[in-house]
Amino acid sequence: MNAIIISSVLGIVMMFTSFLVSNTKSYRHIAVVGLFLLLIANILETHSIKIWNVNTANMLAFTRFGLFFNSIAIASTLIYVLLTGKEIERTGTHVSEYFALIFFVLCGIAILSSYNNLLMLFLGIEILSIPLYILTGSDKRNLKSNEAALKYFLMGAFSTGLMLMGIALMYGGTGTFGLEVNRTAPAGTLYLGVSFLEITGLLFLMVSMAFKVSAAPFHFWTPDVYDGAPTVFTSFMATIVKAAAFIAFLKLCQTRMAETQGAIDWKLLFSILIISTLIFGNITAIFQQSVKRMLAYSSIAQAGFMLFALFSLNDFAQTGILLYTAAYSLATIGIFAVLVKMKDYTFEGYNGLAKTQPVLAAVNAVCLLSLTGIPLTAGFMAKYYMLASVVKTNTYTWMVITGVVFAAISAYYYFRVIQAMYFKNGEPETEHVSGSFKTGLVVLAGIIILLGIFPQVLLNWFYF
Amino acid sequence: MIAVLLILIPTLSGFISFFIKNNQGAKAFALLSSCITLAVALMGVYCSGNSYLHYDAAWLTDLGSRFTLNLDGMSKMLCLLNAVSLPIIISSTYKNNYESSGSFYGFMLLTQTGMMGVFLAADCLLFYFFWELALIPAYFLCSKWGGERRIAVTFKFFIYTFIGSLLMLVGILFLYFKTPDHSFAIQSFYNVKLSSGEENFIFWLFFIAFAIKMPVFPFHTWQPDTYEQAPTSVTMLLSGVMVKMGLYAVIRWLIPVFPHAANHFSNLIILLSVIGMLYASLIAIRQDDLKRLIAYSSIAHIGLMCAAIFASNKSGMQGVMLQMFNHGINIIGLWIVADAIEKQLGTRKFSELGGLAQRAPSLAILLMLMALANIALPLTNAFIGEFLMFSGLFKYNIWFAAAAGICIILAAVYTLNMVQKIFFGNTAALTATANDSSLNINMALIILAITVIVLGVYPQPMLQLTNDTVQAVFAPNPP
Amino acid sequence: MPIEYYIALASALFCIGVVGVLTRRNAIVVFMCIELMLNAANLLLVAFSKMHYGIAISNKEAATAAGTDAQLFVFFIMVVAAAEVSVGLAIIVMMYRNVHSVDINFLNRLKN
Amino acid sequence: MDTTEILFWALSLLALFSAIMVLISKNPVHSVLWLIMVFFAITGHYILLNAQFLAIVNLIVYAGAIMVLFLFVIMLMNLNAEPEPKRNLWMKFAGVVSGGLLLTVIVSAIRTALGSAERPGEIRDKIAYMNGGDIGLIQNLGKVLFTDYVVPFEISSILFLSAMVGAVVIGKKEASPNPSGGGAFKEAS
Amino acid sequence: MNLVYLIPLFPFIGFLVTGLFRKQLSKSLISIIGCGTILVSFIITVVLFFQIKENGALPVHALFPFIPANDFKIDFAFQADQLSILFSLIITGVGFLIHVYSTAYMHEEATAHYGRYFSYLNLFVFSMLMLVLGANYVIMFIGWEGVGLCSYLLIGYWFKNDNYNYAAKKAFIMNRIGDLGFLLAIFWLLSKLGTANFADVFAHAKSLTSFDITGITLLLFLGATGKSAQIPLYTWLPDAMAGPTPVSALIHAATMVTAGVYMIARSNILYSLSPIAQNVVTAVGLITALLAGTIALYQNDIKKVLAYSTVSQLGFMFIAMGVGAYTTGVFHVLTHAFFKALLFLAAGSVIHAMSGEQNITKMGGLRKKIPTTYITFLVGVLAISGFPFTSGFISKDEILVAAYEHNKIVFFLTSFAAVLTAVYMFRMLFLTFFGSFRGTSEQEHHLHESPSAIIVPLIILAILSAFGGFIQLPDAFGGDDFLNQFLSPVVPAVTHEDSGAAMKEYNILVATVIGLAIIYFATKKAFAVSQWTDVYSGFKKVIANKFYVDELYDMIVVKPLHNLAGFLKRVIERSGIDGIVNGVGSFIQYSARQLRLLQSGQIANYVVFMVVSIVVLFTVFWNQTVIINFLQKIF
Repeated sequence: MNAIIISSVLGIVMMFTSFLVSNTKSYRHIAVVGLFLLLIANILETHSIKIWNVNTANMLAFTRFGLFFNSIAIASTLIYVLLTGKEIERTGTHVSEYFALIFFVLCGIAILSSYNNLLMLFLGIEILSIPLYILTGSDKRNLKSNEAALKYFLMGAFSTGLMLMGIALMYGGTGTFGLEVNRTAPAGTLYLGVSFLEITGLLFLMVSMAFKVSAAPFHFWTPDVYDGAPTVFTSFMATIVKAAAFIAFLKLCQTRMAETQGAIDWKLLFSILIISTLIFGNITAIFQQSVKRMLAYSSIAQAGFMLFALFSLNDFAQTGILLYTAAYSLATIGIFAVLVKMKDYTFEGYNGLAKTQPVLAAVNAVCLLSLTGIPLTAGFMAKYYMLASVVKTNTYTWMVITGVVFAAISAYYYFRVIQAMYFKNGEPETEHVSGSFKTGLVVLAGIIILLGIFPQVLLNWFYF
Repeated sequence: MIAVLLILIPTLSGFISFFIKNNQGAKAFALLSSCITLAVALMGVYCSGNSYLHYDAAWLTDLGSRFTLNLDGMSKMLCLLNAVSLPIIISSTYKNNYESSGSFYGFMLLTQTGMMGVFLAADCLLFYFFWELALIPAYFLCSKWGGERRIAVTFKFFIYTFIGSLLMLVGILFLYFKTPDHSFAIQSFYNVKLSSGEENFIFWLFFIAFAIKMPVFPFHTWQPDTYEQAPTSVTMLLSGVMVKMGLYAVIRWLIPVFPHAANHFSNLIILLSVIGMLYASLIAIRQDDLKRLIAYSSIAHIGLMCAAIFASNKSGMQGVMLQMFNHGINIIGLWIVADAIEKQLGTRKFSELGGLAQRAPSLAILLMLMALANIALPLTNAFIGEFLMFSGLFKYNIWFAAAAGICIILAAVYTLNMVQKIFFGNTAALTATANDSSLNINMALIILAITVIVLGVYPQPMLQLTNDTVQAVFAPNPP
Repeated sequence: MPIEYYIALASALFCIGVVGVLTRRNAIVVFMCIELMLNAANLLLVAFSKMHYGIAISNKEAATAAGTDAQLFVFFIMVVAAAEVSVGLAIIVMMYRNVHSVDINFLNRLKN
Repeated sequence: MDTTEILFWALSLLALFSAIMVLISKNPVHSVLWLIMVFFAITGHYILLNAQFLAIVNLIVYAGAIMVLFLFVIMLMNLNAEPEPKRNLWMKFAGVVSGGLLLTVIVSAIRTALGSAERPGEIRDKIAYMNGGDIGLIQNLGKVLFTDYVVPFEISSILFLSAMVGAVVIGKKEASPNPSGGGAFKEAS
Repeated sequence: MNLVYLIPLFPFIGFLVTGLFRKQLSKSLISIIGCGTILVSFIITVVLFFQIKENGALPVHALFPFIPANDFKIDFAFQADQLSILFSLIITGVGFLIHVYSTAYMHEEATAHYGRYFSYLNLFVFSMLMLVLGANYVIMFIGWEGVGLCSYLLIGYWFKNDNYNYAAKKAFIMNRIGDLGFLLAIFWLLSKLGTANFADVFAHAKSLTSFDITGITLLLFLGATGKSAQIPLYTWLPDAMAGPTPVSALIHAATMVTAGVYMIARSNILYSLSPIAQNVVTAVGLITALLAGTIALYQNDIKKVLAYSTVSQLGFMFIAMGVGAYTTGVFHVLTHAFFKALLFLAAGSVIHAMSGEQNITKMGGLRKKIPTTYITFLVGVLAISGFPFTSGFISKDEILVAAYEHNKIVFFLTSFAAVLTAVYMFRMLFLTFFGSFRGTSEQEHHLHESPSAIIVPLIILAILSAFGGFIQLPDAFGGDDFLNQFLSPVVPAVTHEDSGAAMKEYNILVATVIGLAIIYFATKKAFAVSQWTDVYSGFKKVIANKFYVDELYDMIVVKPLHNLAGFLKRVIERSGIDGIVNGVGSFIQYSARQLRLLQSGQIANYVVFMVVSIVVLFTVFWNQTVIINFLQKIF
């Protein structure tokens, strides 16, 4: 609850700073301080120190897992703001509002990580989405930004419709919005022991969540929106927000879906989602000319891997998805942080970056290697957990093998950037790169490698 | 202690090397550090005792993995090969100036680390880590300092091996969940009980990874291109040491873990290997490019080693062990010559060479020696290895041995072709003004040549060194 | 009324909304169709609310609150819809300002 | 057929008809009006179901506020004069077919949930309680809303806040043109 | 004290010193080292020879374990017994003479090349000694391959000439084919008996099945055909004449090519157990003797004639081996070493005198110009033709007797081959030394007798050729059958079944005298200089072109392999395997291009996809059991 309240308060504070503080530069610092406080508050709650004692009437259930994910999300946001805060200021005139919206998104994330009721899921998703519609369209003069915002909004609203239909049907089947359903007293003759309306509703809900996590074939919005949105916000959307959607989806899978597994083979449906996501994400990414758009497809491809956790739903999945979200978010934030400094977003724009900006190139390479899943980077451990979770179920081996084949294919487009940076010659144009930015990047790379070598640091030390 | 040092020294010096801006300094530093590694490896060969050869530390304990290193005979031998090759490579290419040497030698040392780790790891996950880590610096080396088509070619190499190793990862995970104590320790893997269906399936997941690395026909197509395009010193490292990773892994991880599957598929694999040998030898005959010829020759030799492993008898296995070392030495020698020629004359085409023996007699003699080792002439090291391997293969099946034996003839054909076209005959336009090889190249080649002869006459130390591994592989219950 | 009638009605409205999204090009109309979908869900929720209420009544649970939550959910849906409309219309207006069109196909720079 | 049933059918038909008219009206203003008709019909259903509070809210918020906002925007843009460009026929066909498929799927789901007479499904003979039932009254809802549902209620305020901020950010005219011309945004190709 | 390892050691030292310091040492020093080491070996060999003669074979001397494998142990061991010491004597003795000869013959080479030449030659002697002194098949194989290498190096000694290089390569590769057989035989032995030591193998030979024995012996014989230039692997030897003439004398006449004979003599116990192999050996030897003899009739290159003559004579030896007269075969090796070395060296002297001209049609009348050479050459010709009581007569006579006792047909064919020998040798003699000089005036002007370093070895060899046969003079002529007795501990002595043997010997003696007389006159007429034409036609053309065997091999082995290799390289590798690999890559790229078209940028399309996907998901759900069963079936 700490995170929800403080993040919303911080959002309001940021709204008012625009009136109170005239220097736009200081917004970033305020936001950083706020995020830092938020992180501390959340960690405190992880350690059972609650600032507010709110009776949520079982609407929210603050589990260690959820709170821990909050920490990851907040910490990632902190790193994100530290690295790309300056770029946020350059997006438009409403700088403090952007920060406010980011805090509202964090509030939504905090809700999603701890919801225990479909109503909270719905609200969380909406609180998450609405600020993003705006951030997507925040570059108002830019037609691409406009288009992206419109597409995102319309399709997001459409998926909300699907979600509501699903929730309604689920309610019809079970008579409750809570995730915990008393299944001992069946009403009427059930379909294989489970309410059929609930299954139908869950299917709709699954589609809607698949849309949010951009799992194919519900991913179509992702490339366009990520491409059109201002790059700084793409970075935010593609990482932290997507991770939160996954955590929400995971919870749904662990409760309602796992309980109805007897009547409907969710694993089969998920395997379809996974395979198509891997295919669409990886294959389509290959042909992209713009790194930004490639990263959008890459986020789809990575989602394919994260879906493994939702497929297998065991202890490896649970810890793994935390590691995956952290690894994926950090790496992608790093790549976007470098991307926003580039003047040309095409692969050719990166030609020869290693010569002119060795630090940027090196960190970018580490991030890309992590996304590819090379050992000693966090990305490997993340992929390792995902694969292990599926292997542990001892079924759907073909899916694992398909997965690793696509992981190898993903190297194709990630390594294109590395090839451009290191092996090709060119004069890449970059914005001014400050020393502190470089330091930040190096720290980021350090964290990625640290997590790759000692994933326990994240999973044990921070967790407990 | 020694086990850790073998990994630590190249790692640290590799990272330090990145920050050395001075080209000469980087070279000297890399040479120094590789010599220290060599000294440590030699100590490892002569040391015994668990405290020196075994290292164990908690690492990913939650996952059931530990940082366990172990040096047994085969590891010692391959670590020695790894440690020997780098100083030789660096010294033989000492005159080559690479752009940003610091990074170049840093990557070289890191590659060495990765390969050391593969040879030392006694924990499957750790093994996998190093397996991949050896690849990444090699990728950078080839792509940055390689030939004209380097980017595409190296990427093919990368993706090829990457797919293989990811498949292996799946296999490792499968095995992990089958281990009784959920551990990646080698011992647990040896104890794993599988149904025959599972065993056959996982066997292939592993084998494909190793087959790509070795490479075994038909997974070999990355190799000639990569060897051709990579800078020669990297090619030496790749062909001299890195391909041994595949063979090593088969002996260490595949045969003991999947004895039944290995037995079951041995016919098929040996058949593939033998086909590959003949195939590569025939193609080598038609090569006009020195580097490609050596590459195909290497495929043929590796094919024999692979076949001998799966012949699964002791003499064959001993031969493989010995030959792993010998092949490394010999092929590095050949590459040194290739590099000397290419650096001086700017071509590797036989059609543009000829008569070099008149201009570069010492190079000619040393190449001749290496070429003879390449065709396994008696009293060169390769003879012993091939003799043992063939005898093993013969015991397995006469016809495979006979078919593989044809490669002995074909090897003579292409190797002598090469010698003749480069060194004999009249000088061509390019070679008319060539100079003899420089001192550092000669020194490196002479060291290799002495090794070739000494091991060819007196292979006993090497055979004894690896004997414990051979015995262990064929023990009724693997160690 | 039998609940299946309500489900059928809601589904029909929902599908009409979907078809609208699929066939119309005017962003505002598309958005209206989405609102139609939301309303279908609302109607369904209220019907289910009364269904569960009825079940509770027939189970002789005198002062039951069964079904209240669904009606409140509908309330929240309306809240969210209102918020969404404000943002959505703002986005549409922004687009109209830039391109003087609300055709969703007019802007088609982001593809492939 | 009692009054309730007649009303039900009448309202249902009205809702469906109006919904279809929303779809096929060329003029967006007409669409809005037809949508308001749908909302009225649905409000009628709410009343039939004795969900008084929702009926009122639906009328005021949806039919009143929201639709007026739509109308306002349409008027603002002066869209009513402008005929909508034709979407190509194939697309229309695909839309209708896929919408129809979706409907078929849902209907078949209902049929399964209904089951057959011999093996009755979960919703066979389940009815929406029409006459009476006071859960839809404001007092009941309010009680629950401010006890159990107070957290979501408060949280929805954040939603409104963000929507408000958003509307401001999006809707407000740029005070000065962005100096860097959309700094963080570059053309990709 | 067992000094046997010293025998190969000295040539090896000589190889190292002359090889490594070839640029630093002067020519005379190289000569001294090169010849001296061989001389030392020769002396040791002689000492050992007498030791062995007195005390029997020396014990096997293992220096160190060579290949201590788990399944078998192979020692680096030497064995000096009667057979090997006899061969060592030939090798070091004849070798020494040829070394001495070379100092003069190669004197015009540059110092570095001169040193290279002697190092190769020493290496050859070393390898050859390894071959004969090895106590097991593996050590023998070391020598076996080693001599092949030296042969390669020496044939291609003048490496600037590409034809020579091809000849060298051909020799090596042909040898390798044989070596493969040898190697497989060793593996066979190892796998069946677990040992390759001669002593152990022969002791346990009886325990092998007849299939194994036949297989092993045939494979060994394949090795022998390669090394000893028998059908089908004989074509390299005539080409090998590209090397310097002393090399031809030493390697391609006196020693290396007899390695196959040595090997069979060494393995006589195995061969005796396999009648099939023996018959094969006989047949191959016979056909080779006839074929090579026929080809030699129409060769014009003096060395080529000698080369085919060598092939033919080797055939004789194999006939002897095949019919079980091992000692006789070995004896013919000995005498052949003398007279063939003599002939080659004398031919070398002729070539030297003719300033490098090798075509006998361009010679003639040299009898007067280089008399010493002529006389020694004549001795050689008489010996090889079997002039009574020369060494050649005695050894061939024994072969014929053995053949007669074995099979009459073999005898007659062998006799015919012997006749052929006499014919082509006389032809060469006439063309070279009789008639008038047909070369250029420049050559004529340059004609001179060779220096003493050439002449002395010639004379020594001539004496040996003439009288060397007496060590094994048959009883019938009052000999003491020395060699037969000497070798009997290793090789079963040739015993004649009946008392009629002496009668046969006399018959052969008479027949030989008459035959040679006829041949002499017939040849003189048939190959008179006036009759000679440059262009042959009809069957002669076929013979002159060596029965087109090289072309045949080229057509059925080399070309197809070459084409196959090209096909593999161009089609299978590039389009096939790599094509598949790259094809997968291209397919992915292609699908990338197609898939991205789905991303049309239109919301309605996206939503259609979503809705259809929902329907699909529902369909999957309805049919989940079917799909799962299907999946389980295929995976």
